[in-house]
Amino acid sequence: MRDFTIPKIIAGFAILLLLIVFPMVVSHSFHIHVMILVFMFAMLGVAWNIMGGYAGMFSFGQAAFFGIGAYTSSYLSIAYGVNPWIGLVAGGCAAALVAAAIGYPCSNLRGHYFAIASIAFAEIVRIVFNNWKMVGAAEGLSLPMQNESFANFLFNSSKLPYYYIMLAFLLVSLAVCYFIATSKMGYYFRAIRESHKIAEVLGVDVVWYRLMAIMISAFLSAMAGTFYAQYILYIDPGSVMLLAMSIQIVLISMLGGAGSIMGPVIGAAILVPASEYTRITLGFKGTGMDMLIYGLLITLISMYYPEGVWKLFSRIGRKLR
Amino acid sequence: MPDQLLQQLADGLLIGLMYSLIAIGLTLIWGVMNIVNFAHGEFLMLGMFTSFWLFTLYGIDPIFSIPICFVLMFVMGMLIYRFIVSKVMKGPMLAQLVVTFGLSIFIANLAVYFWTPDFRLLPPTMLQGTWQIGGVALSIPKVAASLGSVIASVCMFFFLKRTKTGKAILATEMDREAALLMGINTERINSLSFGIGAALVGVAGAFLSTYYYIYPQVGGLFGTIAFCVVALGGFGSIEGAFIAGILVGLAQTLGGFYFDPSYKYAIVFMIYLITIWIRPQGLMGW
Amino acid sequence: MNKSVCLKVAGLSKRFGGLAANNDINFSVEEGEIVSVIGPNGAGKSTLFNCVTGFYKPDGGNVFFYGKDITRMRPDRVCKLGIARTFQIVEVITEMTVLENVTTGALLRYSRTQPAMEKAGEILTFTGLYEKRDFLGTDLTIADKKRLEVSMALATQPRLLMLDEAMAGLTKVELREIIDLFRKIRNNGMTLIIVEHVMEAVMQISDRVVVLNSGKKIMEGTPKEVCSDREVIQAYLGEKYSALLK
Amino acid sequence: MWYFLSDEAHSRRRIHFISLYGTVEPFISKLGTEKNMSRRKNVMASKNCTRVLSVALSLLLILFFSVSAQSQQKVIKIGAVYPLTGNIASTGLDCKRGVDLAVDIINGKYDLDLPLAKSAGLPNLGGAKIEMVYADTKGDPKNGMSEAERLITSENVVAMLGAYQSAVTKTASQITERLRIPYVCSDSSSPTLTERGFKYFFRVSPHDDIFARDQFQFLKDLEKKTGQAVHNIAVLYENTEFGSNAGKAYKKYAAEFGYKVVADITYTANATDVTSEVGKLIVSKPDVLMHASYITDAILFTKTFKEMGFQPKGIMTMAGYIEPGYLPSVKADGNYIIVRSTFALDLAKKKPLIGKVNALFKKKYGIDMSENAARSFMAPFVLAEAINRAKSTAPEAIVKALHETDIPGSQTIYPWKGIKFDPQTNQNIYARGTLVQILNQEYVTIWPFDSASKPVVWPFPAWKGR
Repeated sequence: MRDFTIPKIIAGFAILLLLIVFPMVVSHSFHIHVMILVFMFAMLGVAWNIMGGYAGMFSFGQAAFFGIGAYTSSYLSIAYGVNPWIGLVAGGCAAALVAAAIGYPCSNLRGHYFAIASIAFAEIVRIVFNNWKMVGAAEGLSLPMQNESFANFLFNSSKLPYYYIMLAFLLVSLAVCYFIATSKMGYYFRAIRESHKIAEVLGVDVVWYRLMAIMISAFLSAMAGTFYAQYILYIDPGSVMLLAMSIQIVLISMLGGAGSIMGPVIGAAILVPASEYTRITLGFKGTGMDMLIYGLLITLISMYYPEGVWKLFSRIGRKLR
Repeated sequence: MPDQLLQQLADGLLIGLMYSLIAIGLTLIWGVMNIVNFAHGEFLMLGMFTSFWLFTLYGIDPIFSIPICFVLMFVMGMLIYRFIVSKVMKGPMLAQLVVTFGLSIFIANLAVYFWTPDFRLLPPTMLQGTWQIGGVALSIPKVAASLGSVIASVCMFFFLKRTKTGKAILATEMDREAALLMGINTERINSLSFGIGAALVGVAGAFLSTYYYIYPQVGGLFGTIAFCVVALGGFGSIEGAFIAGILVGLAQTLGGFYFDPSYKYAIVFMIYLITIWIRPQGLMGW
Repeated sequence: MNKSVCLKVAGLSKRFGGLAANNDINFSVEEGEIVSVIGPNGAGKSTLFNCVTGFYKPDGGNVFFYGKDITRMRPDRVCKLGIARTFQIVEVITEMTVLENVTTGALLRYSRTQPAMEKAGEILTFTGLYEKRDFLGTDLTIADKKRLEVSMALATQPRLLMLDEAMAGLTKVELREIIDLFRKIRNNGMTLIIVEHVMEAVMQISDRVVVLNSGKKIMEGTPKEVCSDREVIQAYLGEKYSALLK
Repeated sequence: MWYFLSDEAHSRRRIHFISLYGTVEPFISKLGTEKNMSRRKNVMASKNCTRVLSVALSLLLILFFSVSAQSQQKVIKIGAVYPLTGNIASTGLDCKRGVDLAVDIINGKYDLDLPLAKSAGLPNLGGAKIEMVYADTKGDPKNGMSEAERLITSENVVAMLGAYQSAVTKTASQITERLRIPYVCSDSSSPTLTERGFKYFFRVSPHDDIFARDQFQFLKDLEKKTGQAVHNIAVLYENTEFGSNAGKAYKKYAAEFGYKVVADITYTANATDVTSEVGKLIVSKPDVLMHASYITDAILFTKTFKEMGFQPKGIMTMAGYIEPGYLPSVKADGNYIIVRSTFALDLAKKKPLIGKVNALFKKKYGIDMSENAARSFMAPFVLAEAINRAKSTAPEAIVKALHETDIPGSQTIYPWKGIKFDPQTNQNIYARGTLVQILNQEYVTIWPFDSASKPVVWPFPAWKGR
């Protein structure tokens, strides 16, 4: 899978440099907020891609792992004063455990069946958290405004630290995805995506690798959840575990190009700003115009660019070469 | 206490049959084209609005507007298939899943744009009031809806099993290539099934509008539950969807009454997951 | 017995509802041998394959591989032990290149992709597909796909290779090539079990032939013995014709 | 710089589409010049290319960016966040109507006994006009936060109001507290909002705790006046931020006033069917039902109560039952249900101001003023009056003025003594709820008895009788 030729690496670093410089140049904190959302959804897209794009497990319940990550770290820091960075890891493990609990029974489900099962699973998690008094049920949890510091993973004077942390998280998940894609696991995931039969004949323990796919994906999604909790300082089931968020994550990966490393990042870079800015310019008239355009955009893209934008670039790239 | 049990069973059956009516259309589309129609909830909403406008503008009672709903939604379903869904059939599975999501967001917000997000409810129509049968109160519109559901299921069952086109649909459902070899124009079958599927859920919408409030986002939860009913019943099987609908309705009311109302839908989804774990192809699927 | 028994099938039976696809089948295969399994359609050949490789759970009897009981084992474990197989309807990974397909197979024995890829390269040169290594699975002809499937099986470095109608639908030239390939594989010390309908290929290449008919083993022996056996001819050509042959 | 004037007929506000040319150009040329500093010769060439590039870029981005670069010195911008799309959109739009009417009255000259009604704009600030900048939260706390931040940092509003949903107000007010911008809320009723010790957050309307206490106070007054005692209470609420807080308040005051809670039921909001909940209610045989829900479930429960013949002595409710969409949907089935409210049209007999304001509302929107619109109506007045008194838009000055706010009850459209904020919690101490009963499809004030326009119909007549 040696598609990383030299020009691509240079382009990658150039973009990275631009991203690092961006917040210093643009002063409006709203644009930084949008970029943070882009990074967060890109990370969620990459996490989904490991499971959906590579292993062919189309999960429509990613928000459940995101929510579990957010709730675990928040609850630990509120009730037991656990440092959010430890909460981050705890949240990841909790989400991975829950992922295994649901992954195992659904290990033989494929395609649509798996998608619907993941929706049902995520709805159960949302309903349970919605009624679980210990974690604030429907009222949600608000994190106390402790003193600002990197150790507490809390900054309220400016968004810059959040921006760079989220960028770092995204790079970590891209590294994990790259490592998986080019390693034994990546090959086995793609064999499983093709068909369980072929994978089994080649000696792949399908159940184990599917579990690995869903657990890694859950861990990374939970990390993004913890970041969200530390960034927004208030979480409730309605904002971190909704089916609409899971769908947006799937759209991002599909629009960008499922099954490619950079696909979800491109998808997030297009979809998140589009929905944020259309909401500002058209949203406040209350005619739902922005969502109308959003829905139309999704339908047209899945009709005309089903493999996603990234594959489009690489196909053009291949033609030029 | 016992009459409450009867009441819950009755209402469970009534809401269950409504789920069946919604699910039959979905299972047809899913079975024939192996496409999950995530816009099914929005089709339901369109059916409700159609019967609402037919009543408020032309004074046609929802019961009489059902055939009109059927035809209108049938045509809409065919159009949607031809211009949108057919383009995605050959694409990757992910695109098939996502295109109907885009459609559902588009349709819901089109309704918001034209009919404002306000809540509407049909004033008491010809069918209203409740029957008191031995301590059990049955609301007449719900009973009518259940009858409609039974009739629709029976008609669909015989249509598929007895008529020529019905058999063609079943053949396409089982093996598309074989059906092609047998000279079945699968493209026509696809648009036909999409049309019938949309029409059926349009009829469900017409019945539902007699006792439930109408607003653009009403399709959401009904749609999600319909997916579980279809997957529980087994894809493409009308009888499966019918039985699974009733099971889900009963699980919801009894679970809510005896266990805890706020976990109502969690129970429904849990039953679905357990069944799928034991029998991945659902109750009646192959 | 100078050579150890590679595979022993003892009393294997498998029913699908009323139909006894396999009924009390016994036979064994020595190391380094080529055994063919022949019989009319529906004789239970593929079922036998699937029971041995764990895709079906047999209803009765046992399967031993070098003495180890693998009757109830999952397909991927069976493959790890050293039994590789191909399918009647050829199955390759369409979204991967030929090289990647074979590398996936090789990864069973390696932890890192680099050595696995080198091994895959060797196997592709051995099976003559090296020039087409960058082709996508979908862009291959049937013959190449079958050859790719065999290469993927070989990549898992098995000790027993089971081929399910690997020669069906090939032209004369392709047939000869694939027979040479099988002979080359056998000379490397591999044991082969072939399910086949193409009689002249079976007769040329196999050391012993097992004949199945409606789930039962009706005959076992060298190709010459099997050809002249009345019951085999009757099974294939039906009573009317076999009477003419007398 | 371009001004792109939108010609939307009904929206008087101009939408400022400012070409990003202004902000992007330096960004690009600075980059350009830095790189080519050493090679003086082709700096000119790169200058032209960056100019062409930035024009193209700004034309592309004009669709996406709406940054109002320059505010007229005569306009005071106030931010407002409401759920203008999504499930609660109809209620969000209703609040917006109330706020828009208030701003019209402040900016224009109206012969109304309301603060700053008679003068055009804010006299102490040279007649400066109030301009509302709206943002759509879609009912999501995340959007509430990001929109609040956007309005403050890029639209540079001097104060904020809104949100209707308590969860969204909670996150939005976290931002205004951090950026030290006053936030006057008059439509979110969760008690926790004013218990966080925020310095910049003020609430005009009563919160659910007060409403709950009022409902039990009504039961006590009813017992004293008519001798009809009540013992068992059933508490029913949806599992949302609003619902669970209201439920807690109900249970707290039920114990305080000595009533027995026979049923404590939470249910999933926006349900497809509520027969199991009503079944549980029937089995618990309560004298009075206390129900807190938004409009969708209010409609569904009303119909199911009728269907299953649920027959308590009284049904007392919150929120959903007084939203504008409720009565037109349920019509006669809503009769005799008691709802907490801060505004009722029938008070116009005792307070002509209400009638006049409602007439203005009807002229502008064609429908009567609803309770939501009325609740949101007051916030702009409180803010404008405070800014006017502070003679400046500096946040600290506005907050000081808000602490000294003392608007008499006569200058409000509510049956309160007035508006004065508690120094610690910034909650309006005079805010009290009233109880209205739906009598032949109209909201009629029935409690407190002294300001009631009709005696309460108690107990709840049988469904069949109607």
